[in-house]
Amino acid sequence: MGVREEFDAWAADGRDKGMEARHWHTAKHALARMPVESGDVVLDLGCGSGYAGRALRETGAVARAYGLDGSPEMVGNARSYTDDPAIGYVGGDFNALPFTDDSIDHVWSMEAFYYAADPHRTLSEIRRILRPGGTFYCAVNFYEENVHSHQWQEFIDVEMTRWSREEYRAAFRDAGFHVAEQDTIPDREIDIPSEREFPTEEWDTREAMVERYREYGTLLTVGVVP
Amino acid sequence: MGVREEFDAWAADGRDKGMEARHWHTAKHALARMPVESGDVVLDLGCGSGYAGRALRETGAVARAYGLDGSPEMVGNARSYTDDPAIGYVGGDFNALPFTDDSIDHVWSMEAFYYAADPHRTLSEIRRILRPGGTFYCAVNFYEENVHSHQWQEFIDVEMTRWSREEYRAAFRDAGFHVAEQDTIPDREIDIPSEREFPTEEWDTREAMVERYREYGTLLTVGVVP
Amino acid sequence: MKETLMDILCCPLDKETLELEVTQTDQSQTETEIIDGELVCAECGTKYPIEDGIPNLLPPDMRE
Amino acid sequence: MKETLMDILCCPLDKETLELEVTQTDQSQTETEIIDGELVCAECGTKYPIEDGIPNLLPPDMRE
Ligand SMILES: Nc1ncnc2c1ncn2[C@@H]1O[C@H](CSCC[C@H](N)C(=O)O)[C@@H](O)[C@H]1O
Ligand SMILES: Nc1ncnc2c1ncn2[C@@H]1O[C@H](CSCC[C@H](N)C(=O)O)[C@@H](O)[C@H]1O
Repeated sequence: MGVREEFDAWAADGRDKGMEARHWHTAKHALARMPVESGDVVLDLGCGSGYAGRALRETGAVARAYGLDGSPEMVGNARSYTDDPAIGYVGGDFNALPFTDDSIDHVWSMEAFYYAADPHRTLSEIRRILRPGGTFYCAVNFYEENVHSHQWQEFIDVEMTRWSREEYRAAFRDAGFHVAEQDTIPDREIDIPSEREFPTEEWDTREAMVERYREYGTLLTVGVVP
Repeated sequence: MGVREEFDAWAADGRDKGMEARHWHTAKHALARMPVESGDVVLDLGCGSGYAGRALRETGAVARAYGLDGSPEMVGNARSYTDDPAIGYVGGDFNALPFTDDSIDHVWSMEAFYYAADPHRTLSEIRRILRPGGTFYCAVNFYEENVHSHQWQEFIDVEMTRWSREEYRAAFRDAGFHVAEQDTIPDREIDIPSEREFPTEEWDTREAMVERYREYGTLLTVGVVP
Repeated sequence: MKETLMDILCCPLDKETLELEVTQTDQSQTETEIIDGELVCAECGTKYPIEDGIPNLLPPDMRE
Repeated sequence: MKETLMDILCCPLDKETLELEVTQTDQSQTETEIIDGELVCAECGTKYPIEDGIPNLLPPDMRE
């Protein structure tokens, strides 16, 4: 099964909105750091429900926001959630971005990059479409140090790349980016039940859940095009 | 009065340690984001007690850490707090950095940059000493949007530059940096007394104190050398 | 999709210029919305559909 | 200061090479510590003191 089938199913049963709600806890902090200027064009790779572009437009931060996703159902949902004429969504794949060289000011991607069939190629595609000085804000919850994420692959029918913090930095540099920042952003908003409710369906111990969300949170790597 | 007299006095009566304790609340979060590799050389501008370099060395993050300060008393204190042979402190001024071109991997500065007699010149000096891909992590609590910081100038005998978020970005770009990130890091650790203890000596209302620390916190601007 | 998007779109395969062929538009909005049509690569001739206002630029072999 | 620092130091005024003149060292550490001495710019001749192990590279007019 590919990205299309897997995520079309997610979009069809409303999981796009569920992800948006959960991811927003950390995504908003990363988005707030982007050095956007009001004339900028931002692209969201693997946009899902498309919330990132809407948020950047609603705060007046950017001129245009585009979202790309490999699942036509996701893109259809995303489009239905806004009628801002400066927002657009397109179907497309991470391996073959349909944007011209130097056409984008900043690229955002949340919990999507590691689904790329060839992540090194995706990085060089991103570098190609960004103008000099443009940034790639790459946010993932699924990464090597976050041991609690390792089992996620079992539930998803698309092969996932599990890099460590250092592998992210190295791959960014190999693709010609300067690495400007790497950080783990804690999710301080997710509700963590009290001690006596553990084990829960998902978590054996409260410590594990605390570690997953409050400590490992979301790994953000920021690359800048020289 | 100049930087030397002002901050020699601070160092002599132990205010270097007081600043370290307060600044650490937000500085540690910014330091944790730096994309340092184990062979890197990091420079702390206006190092005060020199804690940033010590922290980067203690975590094994960098190969060498240097601190520069315009106050010989500060530098003397900083040196006395460590005997790590890979840490060094030097006297020097922001306007005339005594480092060769491309010699530093990352520059850090906390609550010091705005004392520069000519901040534009200091930025171009920083750009000069950084290698391509090197970053300047510039952290300040004194900035335009933080209205609660405006009166600080009254207490300090060195002229301070009060830029807005946007002015920081513009000045970085003018000096030839790409801006990779801008963020305000909240101070979640400072003790804020309960409602009934206000007004305090320093704060008229609890809201003002909450806004100062939890909202405006520390402004971080990250520049990258192309 | 809006026509402004054409400024930055290209063929995902060879990155060459796309030509826009419009079948249906929606004029009710401030900026004309292209509802149905096709994007055709000026170089390799690959066709990408625009359906329900969304351009699908997945490479042809990933479309189904 | 350690001698490794010389790799990256230069004259703050003209950014030229500095020459190290050592008066006193401390050999008790793993790497020799230069305690007293002078750094002299090979180009403009400006002298910068090393005192109590700390090189003072403030431009001369800011020293006092
Ligand atoms: N190779 C690929 N090309 C394009 N999109 C892809 C892709 N692999 C995965 N995706 C998309 O990436 C998304 C991952 S889910 C995350 C969605 C959103 N960014 C959020 O934060 O909620 C899905 O919508 C999926 O369709
Ligand atoms: N023009 C200048 N050149 C060099 N150092 C300067 C300077 N202006 C101010 N400083 C130094 O900058 C420091 C500011 S206080 C902040 C100290 C430390 N970074 C901390 O976070 O606690 C002082 O030690 C002062 O001596």
